[in-house]
Amino acid sequence: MSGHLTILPVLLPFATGVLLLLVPGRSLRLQRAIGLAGVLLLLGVAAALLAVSTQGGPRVYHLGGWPAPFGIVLVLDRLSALMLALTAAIALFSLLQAVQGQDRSGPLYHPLFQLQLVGLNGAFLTGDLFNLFVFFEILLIASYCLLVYGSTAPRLRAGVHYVVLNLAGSSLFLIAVGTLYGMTGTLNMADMARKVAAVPAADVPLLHAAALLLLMVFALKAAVAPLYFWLPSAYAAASAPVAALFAIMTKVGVYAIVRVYTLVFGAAADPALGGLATRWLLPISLITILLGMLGAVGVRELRRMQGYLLIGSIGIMLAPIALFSAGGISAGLYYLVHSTIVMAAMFLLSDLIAKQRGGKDDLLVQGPAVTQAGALGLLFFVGAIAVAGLPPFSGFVGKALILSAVRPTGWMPWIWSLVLVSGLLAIAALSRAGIRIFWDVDADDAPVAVRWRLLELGPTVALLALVLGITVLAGPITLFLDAAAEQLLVPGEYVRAVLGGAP
Amino acid sequence: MIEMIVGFFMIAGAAFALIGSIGLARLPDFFSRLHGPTKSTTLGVGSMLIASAVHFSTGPGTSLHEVLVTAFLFMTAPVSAHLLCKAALHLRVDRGAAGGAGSAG
Amino acid sequence: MIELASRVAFGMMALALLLNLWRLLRGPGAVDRVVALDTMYVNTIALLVLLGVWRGSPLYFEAGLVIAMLGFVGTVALCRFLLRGRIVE
Amino acid sequence: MTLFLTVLLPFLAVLPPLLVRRHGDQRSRLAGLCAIPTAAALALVVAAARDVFAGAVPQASVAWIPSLGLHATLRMDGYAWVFACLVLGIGLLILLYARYYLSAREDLPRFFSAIMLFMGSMLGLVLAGNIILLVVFWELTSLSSFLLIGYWRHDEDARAGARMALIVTGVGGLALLGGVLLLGAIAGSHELSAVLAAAGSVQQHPLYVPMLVLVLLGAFTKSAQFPFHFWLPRAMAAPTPVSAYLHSATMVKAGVFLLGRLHPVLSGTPEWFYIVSITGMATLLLGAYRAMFAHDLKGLLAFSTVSHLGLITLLFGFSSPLGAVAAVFHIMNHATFKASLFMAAGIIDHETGTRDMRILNGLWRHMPYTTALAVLAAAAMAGVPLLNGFLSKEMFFAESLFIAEMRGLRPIEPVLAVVAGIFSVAYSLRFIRIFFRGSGTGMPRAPQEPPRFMRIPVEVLVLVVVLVGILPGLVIGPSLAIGARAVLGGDLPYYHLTMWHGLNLPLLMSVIALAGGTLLFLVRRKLYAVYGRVHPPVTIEAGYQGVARAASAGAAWLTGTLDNGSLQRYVLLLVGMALLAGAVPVIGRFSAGALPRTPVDAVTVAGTLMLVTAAVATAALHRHRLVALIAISAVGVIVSAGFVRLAAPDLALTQLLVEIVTILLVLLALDYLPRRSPPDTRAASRVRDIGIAAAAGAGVAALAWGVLTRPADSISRYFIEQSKPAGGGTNIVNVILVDFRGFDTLGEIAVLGIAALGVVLLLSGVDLTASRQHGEVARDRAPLFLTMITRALLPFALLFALFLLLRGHNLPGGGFIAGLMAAVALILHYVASGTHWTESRLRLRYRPLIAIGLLTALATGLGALAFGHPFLSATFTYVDLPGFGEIELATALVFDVGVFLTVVGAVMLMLSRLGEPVPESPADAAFPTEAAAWKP
Amino acid sequence: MMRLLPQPVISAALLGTWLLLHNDVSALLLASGAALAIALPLVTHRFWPEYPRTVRLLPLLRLAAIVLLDIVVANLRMVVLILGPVSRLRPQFVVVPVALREPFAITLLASIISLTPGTVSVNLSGDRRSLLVHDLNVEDAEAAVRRIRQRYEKALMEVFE
Amino acid sequence: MEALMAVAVGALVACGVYLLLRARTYPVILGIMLLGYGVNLFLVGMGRVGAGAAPILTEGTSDYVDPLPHALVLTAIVIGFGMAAFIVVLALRTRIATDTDHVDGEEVL
Ligand code: NA
Ligand code: NA
Repeated sequence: MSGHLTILPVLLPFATGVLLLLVPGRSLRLQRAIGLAGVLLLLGVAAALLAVSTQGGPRVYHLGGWPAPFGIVLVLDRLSALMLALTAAIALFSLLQAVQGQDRSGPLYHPLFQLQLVGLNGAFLTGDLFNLFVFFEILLIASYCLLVYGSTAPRLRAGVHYVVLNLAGSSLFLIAVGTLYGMTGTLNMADMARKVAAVPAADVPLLHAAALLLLMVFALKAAVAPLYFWLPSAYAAASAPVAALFAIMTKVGVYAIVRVYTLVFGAAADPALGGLATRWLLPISLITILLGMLGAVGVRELRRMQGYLLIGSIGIMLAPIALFSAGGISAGLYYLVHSTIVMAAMFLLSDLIAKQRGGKDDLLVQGPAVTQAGALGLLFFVGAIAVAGLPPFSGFVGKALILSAVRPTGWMPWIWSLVLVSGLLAIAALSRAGIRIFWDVDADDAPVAVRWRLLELGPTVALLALVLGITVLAGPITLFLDAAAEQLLVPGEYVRAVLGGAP
Repeated sequence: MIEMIVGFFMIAGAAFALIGSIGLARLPDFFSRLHGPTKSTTLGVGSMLIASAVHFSTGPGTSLHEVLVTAFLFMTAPVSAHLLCKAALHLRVDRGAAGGAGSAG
Repeated sequence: MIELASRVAFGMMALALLLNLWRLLRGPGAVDRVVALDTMYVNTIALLVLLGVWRGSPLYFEAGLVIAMLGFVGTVALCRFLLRGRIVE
Repeated sequence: MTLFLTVLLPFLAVLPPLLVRRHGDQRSRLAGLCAIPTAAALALVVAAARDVFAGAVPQASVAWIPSLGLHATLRMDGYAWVFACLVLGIGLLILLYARYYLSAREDLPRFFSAIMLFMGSMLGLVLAGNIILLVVFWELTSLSSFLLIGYWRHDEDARAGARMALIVTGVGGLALLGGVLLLGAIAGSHELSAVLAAAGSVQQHPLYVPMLVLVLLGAFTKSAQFPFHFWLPRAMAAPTPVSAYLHSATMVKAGVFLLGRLHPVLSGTPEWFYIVSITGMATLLLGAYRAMFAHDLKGLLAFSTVSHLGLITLLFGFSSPLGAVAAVFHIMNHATFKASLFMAAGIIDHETGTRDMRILNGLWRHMPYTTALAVLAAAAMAGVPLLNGFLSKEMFFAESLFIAEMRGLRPIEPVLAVVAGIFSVAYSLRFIRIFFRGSGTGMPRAPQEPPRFMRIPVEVLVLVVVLVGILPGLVIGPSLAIGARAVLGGDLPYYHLTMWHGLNLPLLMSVIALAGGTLLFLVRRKLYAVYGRVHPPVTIEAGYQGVARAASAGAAWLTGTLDNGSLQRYVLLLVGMALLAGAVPVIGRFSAGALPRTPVDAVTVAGTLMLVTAAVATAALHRHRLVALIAISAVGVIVSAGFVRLAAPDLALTQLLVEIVTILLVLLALDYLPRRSPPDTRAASRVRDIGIAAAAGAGVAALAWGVLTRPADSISRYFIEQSKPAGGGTNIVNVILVDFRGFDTLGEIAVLGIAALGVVLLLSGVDLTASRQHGEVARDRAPLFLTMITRALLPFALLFALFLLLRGHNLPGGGFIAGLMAAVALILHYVASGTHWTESRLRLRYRPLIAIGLLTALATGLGALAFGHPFLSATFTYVDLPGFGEIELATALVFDVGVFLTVVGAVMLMLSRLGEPVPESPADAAFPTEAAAWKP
Repeated sequence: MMRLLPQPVISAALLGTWLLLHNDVSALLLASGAALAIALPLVTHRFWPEYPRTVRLLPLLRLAAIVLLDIVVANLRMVVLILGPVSRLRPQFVVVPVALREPFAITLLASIISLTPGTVSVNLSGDRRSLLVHDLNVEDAEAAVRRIRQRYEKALMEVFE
Repeated sequence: MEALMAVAVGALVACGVYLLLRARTYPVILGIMLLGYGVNLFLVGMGRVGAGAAPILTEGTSDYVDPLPHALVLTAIVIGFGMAAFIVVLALRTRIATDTDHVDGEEVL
């Protein structure tokens, strides 16, 4: 069975999801139990894969037994293992929150949740560009459903934007993949890497265009400027557990950027192709930092603010990644892990807070005292520190890693300025929010009678504990990430693992 | 000889289709225009199918599956025509209601 | 012989389809457009069969059969929409 | 490890206060709870004195993030020891003081928790042996300061002050982070000991100046140096114990602590000299000047603190050994007298109910003992002999003369130093005056001596002030020596700690300052009038406020303008970016390929023409929705025919069927949508959109042209060769779909299934009948001919579907096509005979059908695992059935059956849901909501 | 027998269709076709409750021949009408009384009318007793109605009633 | 032929994009569909459009068109259909919930 471990992250939620479709909707408890069991198992599988990924080179799974590049392959390397583990962890806490009651505002929550995981995990594993498209579509359609879950007007409104933009993005994806297939005659990314490296000069402009179109697709998913506008409304409208799960969704875009532009359009490619991601991605990610953080300062609702902070954090992680140096990728990935966890926590927390503010909800205005101001305030304080990149939490570590990773490059002044300014803006935004919510209390506004049980705070607390965990364990984690980055920057190993034979 | 037959039916089929389409294009009112397509449906497609059946029946084996197209087209085409008539009647009876979008052009 | 005949036939089919499209765009009423669309479907059957004969390939036959069997569904639905405002009740 | 324990101890008391049960008067309990670890930590520090005084530097280190050079290293040299004593010693006194200062009704756990968080952070800061770790603690002190300033959260000033302090010091901390990262990178290590040893290489480095600026930004913001001083007076909204502890004795000292800490490695360059000393001088003067005019008791003390911090900065800026000694000395002295002054101010506020110096009067009558203490401390602040402030100020005067001499005898420094001294004396006198003027009436409350134990901290500090002033060599000498030695990183300069140095220039300066100060005090009323007129209308603080407000408003404007909620804008951006991405690499470099062009024929030309026309018609007529639907259906037919032209029979079949279902779907929806779109509001945007769209079309066309004209070489040859021998089918496309790339297909049917679930989800709980548009409708619901033909057709359509399914592996067809076929045939019954009629006969539950379909496909794939093959490995065999001949059995067919079932289930589910508001089966009904809070 | 073969004519047609779809005849096809011809109506007969009780095959074949012949003839006549001057057309609605009672038979009648170029079944009255027909070129309305009734309706009666 | 193909694809994409930029859900849906046709044709074209038999193995034929794009397009059609179904229903559901079919869920003038 261990030989098939690589495919389990796809099969397990798939089977669980389909099984859940057969469970009558009435037996919600059974659905919850099955769903949670599935995610727990998935977490175990992901942990095992994480361990496996550190042993030797990439592991390749030939679907249908067909040799690459003809069949579809799954490839497990450190990066994909990391993403799988992160996904499973976020999924667990999101689901734990959802089963507190938000899964009952409509049918089918649990199967959709599992199928969402299928899409995510498949995207992280596949070694085939068209198959990546297919998994993107799975995760998108599932995310459409989860986003509009409950069908409230704001969710539907946000849903229309999200769906239309992503459908346009999918068309773009197909055009890009089609062009790449037309030019290289293959879909397997490792094979494509070889073909791209050997492409005649006359074909470079077209490939270049295709590569950039693909970058735009990934940028849209990653919510990078100027393509992030779908995000704040979508995440603000989504139910909290869904928004928390979505914290991983933008990372699919980031992942795809890292994967494709190290492997296919990496150092081995024509110089015009090899450096294109840096040329485009760096300025864009810097603008993303600025606009995201300014957005956080400018908005008047807590949930939207988290959305903007998330956008800013995407810029922060992409800026070092865009250098495609080992240190940059490693630092960017650390920030990715940090941002995903802490933003998931903040989405959950924002909802917990807003629901204790009655009609004021998440509006950043004077309102009633938050019913459990002590506990929620403490959690908010911790989360805000982490988000803003202040010590002692992982945001600080991540920013420090980024700053020191980009130091030897000419981009340093820009990246440093923006990363540091992002901290200022985040502090400004979050302190304003915290003060408005927890300190600026209208004594005439009666507190609402909503009190959270410990269980309902649990996932948030656990996610913040995880933030602490990745801070304390930053040493081993950065070692792992350094190795992951090295692995990414030597794509020959990946190519050999997939295609076999000499490079 | 076979080729002649095939060629003849090909052209006949296309001609009937064309004539039907001309009828659809040039006749003055809806109900009159509706008669055009029946030509395409019947002899247009029919002749073409004969051409096909003859063509694919040369050599080993015979080809008769063309009959199916005719059979099913004969089942379904009148239903289309019938519903179109009903719709036309309806729209003419009360313009502006359900026909609001319909009368646009 | 077949080559020549098919050329002529193709030309006539093309013209027929163009005329259908003309009626589809010209209207004037919705029903006129629907008739045009319906006729296009039917003429497409003829075109597919013609193409099959010309290429000597039976592979396109089923496409024609699909239209013959289910091509009217679109027309039915459109008419029903015009008649009743909704197609399923 | 003792070091770790020392730092850990205060942190241990962070959470317990929050967990203490809240009833009764908790003050003693909480203060005691916090005092225990504080005292223990202090004991540990004191116990370390022997080693430290002997010149040892205890150090402990644990690896944390090696790749970052961040280790949890603690290190206690003399400088750190001195500060640790200050932090813990004054901390202990503050705890005692706060026990009496705070009211029992307040939210005390929060206060004590934050105080202990601060204490631990500050202790960590001073003991940090790794400069990144130092930043960690640095920012933690800012955060705890934020919590403490905003402790009285109902007070608008407290909230604003807290936020301002956090932003200013927090930003400084970020700059500092940048600075120390650079410093560490230059020095080759972030370990303090290594950094301190790398002075030479650091100062030569091209990045020295940026690094210095970043580090100094951190230090200056923290220590409220000009032009970042304004946050400190605002921080006075905090409870007085906080002001005494954080905002005079310790936290604000972190900046100057850092100047001293990095003195060996950073100082001595012209950049250091000018930036640090000018900043220090400006702050010194500004603070003193502003203190002169403050009417709030704590405000006066705050500006005085600013001024004294400027003094210390200036001393470090001098870069001279003696300057450093003086700086360290003044840090210690200021901490003691200023903390005691704040405590006294707190007592006064506490007792009288006001801090307004215009109201306070005659306090000595009611609280003579407190008056004595306060006056002594204020005298130290003024630099009166016999008190510690005099000594360090004397050193400062001496050093200013020395520096002036070094720089060529232009006495700028000494003159300015004396000016500052004059102001300092004057504002100290203003402070003292409140005790003695007037009769002690007219204040909100009649004051009396505070509780006994509240005075003890003041007494202790004032005792130190006096003892140091009289017996400096004995009391403070050794501590100063070890502290200063660490700052200098080597030998101490010669200095003599004594009250009396004989008649010299510094003494003269002191005398001038005292006399001048007294004079200034006497003419203060005239100065107030002048001040009122000349005080700049735009202060730095107002500038900060203005910038902050503008930034906030600007951010809100920018965000609102960019993110205006308009999808059209977002799509435009996406298309625009794609255009850019597609065009930039190609423009000027585009070349068509060498592939010989394929000849065209009349039908293809006509077809293309029709396609273009129909597409344009769809776009042009989109406002007439039904017409646009008919036009787009024509596009669909033409595309299907196009697939035939391109020799893609499977695609043609699929497209035709999808087309039919799509018409049904859109018509179903159109019932609930307006039949027409309103006109576009602006012609200009329509023209722009046409331009963008044309460009996009041209771009894709060019891309297509570029690829189409190039020779191809693809992996497809393998599929053509292996389809039959390895895949067991002659329909290569189908073999690819169910075998070579079956994983894609599994994903694809999953998408379809999920989409159907999404439709269920969207339509659950909505009453479609209520929402549909009502118009005049024809009476005939189920036209006879339609129903008859539909019913007669069904078995044949299903037979055809099965035919296509079974042969799909070898000829055009397959699960998807067959599934659509069957679904359309069934849906037709919904159209012809109605939902009720159909569903009473068709007892299919679509959702389980989807599940079974997906499971079938999944199980087919999993079957291979049992035989040790990878997921989705297919197999086939030929069986000879006697009398019937050879037939092929392939697992691919089972997989395709899964596809078939999923497609039927999904399509039926979607379309049937849209048709009629079927009474929801309990399974699909929304669950009753338990908690009202979860209501969306 | 009825249980196994609820709609025998359909079953026969299905078998025929199966063979035609494959465009081939073999033992395997006959067997599988027979199986499907039995199985499918078992599933689908519920959807056709008004399945005609009696269907006489010989009259049916005769009718089919007549109709096919008429279609060819009518087509040729129509060529002149469509391509000729529009002003010569005399389109008219005519009402055809319907004596048939079997719903499927009425449907077939209407279909035959529509399939014959020149006439289209427009509407069936609510009581199913008269059929509105549009005739592209009417010279004698009564003759047209008579022709339909005698040539098709009678034949249909023989088949179904 | 290559040029015709490019023109067809370009026209479909252009019309699709134009409709995608409209303010009402219905034209946007049509735009997505047109875009889908364009993209699918584009993908088929990536196997080139020269002569070649349909990719069904037949005795005596060796020159087949590239089958892989056909498989990809089939997948794309199915996915596109699922997506279209979803957005159609989303559009009508949003109309019901917000009382407008403006893509922004509120009447913007
Ligand atoms: Na959200
Ligand atoms: Na996200």
